[in-house]
Amino acid sequence: MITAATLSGLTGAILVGLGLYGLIADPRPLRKILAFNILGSGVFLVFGIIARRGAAAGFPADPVPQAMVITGIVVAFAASALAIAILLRLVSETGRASLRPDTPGAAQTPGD
Amino acid sequence: MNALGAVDLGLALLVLAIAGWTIAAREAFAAIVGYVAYGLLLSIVWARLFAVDVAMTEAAIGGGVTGVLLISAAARLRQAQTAEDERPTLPLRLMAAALSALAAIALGAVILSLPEPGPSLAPLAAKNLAATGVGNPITAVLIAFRSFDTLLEKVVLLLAIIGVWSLAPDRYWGGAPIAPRAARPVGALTFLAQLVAPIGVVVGVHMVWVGADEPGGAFQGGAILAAMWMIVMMARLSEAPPVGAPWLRAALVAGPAVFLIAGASGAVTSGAFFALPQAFAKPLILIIEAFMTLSIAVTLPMLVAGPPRRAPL
Amino acid sequence: MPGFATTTGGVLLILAILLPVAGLTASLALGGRRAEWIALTLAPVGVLIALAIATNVLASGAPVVYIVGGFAPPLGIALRADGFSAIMLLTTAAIISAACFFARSGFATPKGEPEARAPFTFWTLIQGLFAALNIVFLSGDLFNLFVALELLTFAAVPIVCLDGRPETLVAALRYLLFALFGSVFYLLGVGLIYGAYGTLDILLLAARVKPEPAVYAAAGLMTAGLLAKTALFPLYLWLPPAHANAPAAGSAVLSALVVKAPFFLLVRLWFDVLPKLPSETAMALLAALGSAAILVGSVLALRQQRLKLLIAYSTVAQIGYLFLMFPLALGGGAWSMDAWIGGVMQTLSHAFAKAGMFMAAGLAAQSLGHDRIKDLGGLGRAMPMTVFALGIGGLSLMGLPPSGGFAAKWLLLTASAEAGQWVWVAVILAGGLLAGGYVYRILAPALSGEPAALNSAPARSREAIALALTLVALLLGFAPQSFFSLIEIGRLPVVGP
Amino acid sequence: MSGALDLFSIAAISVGGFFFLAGTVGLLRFPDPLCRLHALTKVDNLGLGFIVLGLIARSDGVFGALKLVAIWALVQLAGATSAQLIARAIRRKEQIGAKSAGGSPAA
Amino acid sequence: MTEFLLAAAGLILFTVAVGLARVLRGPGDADRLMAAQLLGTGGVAALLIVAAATGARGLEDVALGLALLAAFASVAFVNSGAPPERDDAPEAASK
Repeated sequence: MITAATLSGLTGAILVGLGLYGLIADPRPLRKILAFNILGSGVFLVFGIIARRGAAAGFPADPVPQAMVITGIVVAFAASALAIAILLRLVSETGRASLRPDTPGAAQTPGD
Repeated sequence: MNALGAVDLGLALLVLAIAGWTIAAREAFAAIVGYVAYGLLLSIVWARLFAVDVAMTEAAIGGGVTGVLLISAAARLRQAQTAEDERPTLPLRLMAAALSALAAIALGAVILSLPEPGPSLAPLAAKNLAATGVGNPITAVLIAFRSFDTLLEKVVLLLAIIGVWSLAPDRYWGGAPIAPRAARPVGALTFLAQLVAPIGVVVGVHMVWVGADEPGGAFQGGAILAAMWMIVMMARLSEAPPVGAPWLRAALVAGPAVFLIAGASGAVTSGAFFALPQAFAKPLILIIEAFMTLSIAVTLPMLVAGPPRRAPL
Repeated sequence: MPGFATTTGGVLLILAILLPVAGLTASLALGGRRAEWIALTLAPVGVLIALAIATNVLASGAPVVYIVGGFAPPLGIALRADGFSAIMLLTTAAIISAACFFARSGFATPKGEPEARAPFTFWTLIQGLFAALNIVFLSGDLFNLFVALELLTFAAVPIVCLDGRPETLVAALRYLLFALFGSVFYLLGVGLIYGAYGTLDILLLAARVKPEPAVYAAAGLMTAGLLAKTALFPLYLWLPPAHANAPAAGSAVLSALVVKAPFFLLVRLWFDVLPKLPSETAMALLAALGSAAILVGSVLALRQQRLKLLIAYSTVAQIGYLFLMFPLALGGGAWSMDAWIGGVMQTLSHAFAKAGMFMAAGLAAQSLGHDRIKDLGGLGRAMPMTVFALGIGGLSLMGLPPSGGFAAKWLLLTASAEAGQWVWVAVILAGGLLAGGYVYRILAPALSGEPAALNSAPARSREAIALALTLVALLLGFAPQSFFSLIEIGRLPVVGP
Repeated sequence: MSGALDLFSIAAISVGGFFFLAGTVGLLRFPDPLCRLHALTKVDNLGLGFIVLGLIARSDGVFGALKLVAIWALVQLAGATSAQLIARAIRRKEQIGAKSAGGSPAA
Repeated sequence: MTEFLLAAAGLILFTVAVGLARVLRGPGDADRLMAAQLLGTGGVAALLIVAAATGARGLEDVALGLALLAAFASVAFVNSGAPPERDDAPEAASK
């Protein structure tokens, strides 16, 4: 019998696969950030099923992994915000949204 | 299979379909609409996993705030030359697909192999709940048992905001960001913001207040408040403050600072950093939550607003 | 069950973390000149705390423990400092302090001036790095370590693109994506471990872990994630542009310390959490990747045209050595202690040597206005102290006596020979020769020719800081016995599967 | 007593469900965007409205009922606003399209 | 009764899921947006029904949150249709 929790766990596993594919195969930075978010939510769902299986002591789920997911969601959002800020600056400097490291012109010497 | 099982199965398939769409869609906007719908569905899944606190967080942050962040980024990227031409070759994509499929299958198999019922800290959490004076075990984990994690996670948000700001050109430092907003004031939008924002503030504060005993808490309430500030800015009823504004800085650090002070006072009163004296545990937790809510409500919209884009006045 | 009460000196552990956290918070709130002063005050205090922790560990001969919030694991979080932690804390505090004082002239906010972007970012984030590194070395909880890794990423990435040039932005974005990918994989592994055992405390796990599917999967995921973050071959592509483009003080901290944090966690994972897992194949694989990193990194370093890029590629190679310790130290053979000390010694000597070399390279670049290797002629006459620092650091990278790098590589070499694993012997020797090649490529032009014309003379104090760091790498070769006993404290007895 | 209430709930929720169905069909089948938008607003006010009505009959206490009504009202507000905004966006796009095609802007 | 409620929730979810075909088909962003909006309303409805059926605490609050944020994405989308604002744009446009 597949329970709701197991189902979500398997959903999480497939989401991890989907996110991983997007992260590897899509060159567009914004889409990589999206894929990272999908990958992350898949991982959180795995925590969700683990919490649900830990239902005990009158709690419908183990609160510890659930609290970790809340922490994780906030951190993932902050990561997306930082990545997008870098991306937008890159676009405003070069007009290109690309991770290709080819540098236009000779690299200058960085000062410090 | 009963009706509930059918709902769950349908939900799972739906989540997967929309996630697949988000990854596969050609256009960025199409993918992001998919992602917003995905966040929404996910919060229903979380509700079904008896994780109401997570569902609230996911609804507000996963779908809502992240959605706005992505949408406004996509709008600003429209003019940019994309990396479309760098699309990897078919064999490479097939290899990536095979790798991802393998990872998903292996992970699925491992998840099925986990013990059922699983090991759990729920009994231990239940036993120690009394010491915290709160009734919501998630709040107890976040603010008492693993408060150290929670403090550090607030510091992550601070570092993120410093990082985002650091991407401004030098001449704009001290100036204000431009939050995503309408090109000019629109009647309908103004009306919506004026009506929804006060209700949202009440709901957000309510979520924090009941969060001690019922589902809810600083993150959920703070995220709702953040969303309300964003709606107000979208309607052009308010503007993002300059990054040097003292009140802004104070609001950003209020949560971690109060948390740190409370943690340090625990060392004096209860013999360990972050220990809460049993008699005052609940009021202390509420105070910490209140300041954390403030910080979250200010930090999230500022992260969405991005680096300063105007010269200081 | 050992270690579930706060020990004497335990409070130092939480102070080591909370002081930089408080400093960062205050710096963000107050801004400007005050951020700089807070950072410059708290970094040396951090050195004192690290010294006190090391003294405590050495005096008691056992790990120092602190239970955060009075809730013992598995519900709460414990901080734990063994000998390796203590020595890493000390290294971190010393290098962060050096970087802060080195960065003073570049990131000063003159009196009366308004807050500026780069100084504000640098002074706040360096404290963020300090806090994050200390948590990595102290925390005994796998999820807490996840948050620490995220802190590290968020503090390190903006430093890479502090000057906002397009290539630094690309480097920063690639770095961020790699790091996030690494964190998510690590987190997934953490979830599986929790699902199997219901705790994330390292000591509790060490007692409970059994070889079973969830553990194998978790070990694989966490290792892959951490390898991406530590830039081991073949996941090193993000590192050279990121490290070469940051400001010198930032490069020093990134190369010396930040990539060591995930390595440290790999050691924790395999030596403390999973020692019961049959892992010979996995360990051989790690060492094979390490060997590839040594060879590929060194060859790429040999081909670089820019000094900072060469030093960055040398980091790729030197990280490789760290992974040779896995198959050697984790076997319980007679040579395992040699390999362990060799690995720790490599971590330390590379940290000091590389920090000093990046600072020296930054000084050279600033004074010359470029860092093209072929145009370094006459640098030795013009900036002798800087070139001396590059030379001493290079000595340690090559593994020539009497440096710390020599001690490290010699110990790894003898351990490999004793274990009969001759492949690693060959790799270590080849790596030494290649390192000799790239260090020669720096020194040969630098030491030839008439004194170079400088745009600006370097500050003596900054040259002295760079030189002092590389001298520490050298002096590690003369480390006293108490140093070695410190490294061994708290090492869990290795048991066969 | 409870039987009658249950019956009422079932009826109201069924009607609400029907509106959801009708709205979805409209969204999929109607030829132009503005018609689809019209179908969508029907779901928001009638579909959710009847469901909330059906659930109020089962809710315990005034507070629970009020909460349900508040949720319905919020969705109304959001739906009406976004419908108006989307309609404006569609019209703007049509105008731009008409201009670029060389024709006169649609009234 | 519980069975009926759950069936109704499932049916509504299924219905709006079919509506999601509009996200896939488009053709315009506005159409995609409408489908997402429909999903939001359907989600609120389904959550409320499941809350009534299972008596789980707090689900109404999730629905309340979703209702509060219902217009959020649409507003951002419509706003983003306008040309992006230049950095350092003059203040004249606001207020």
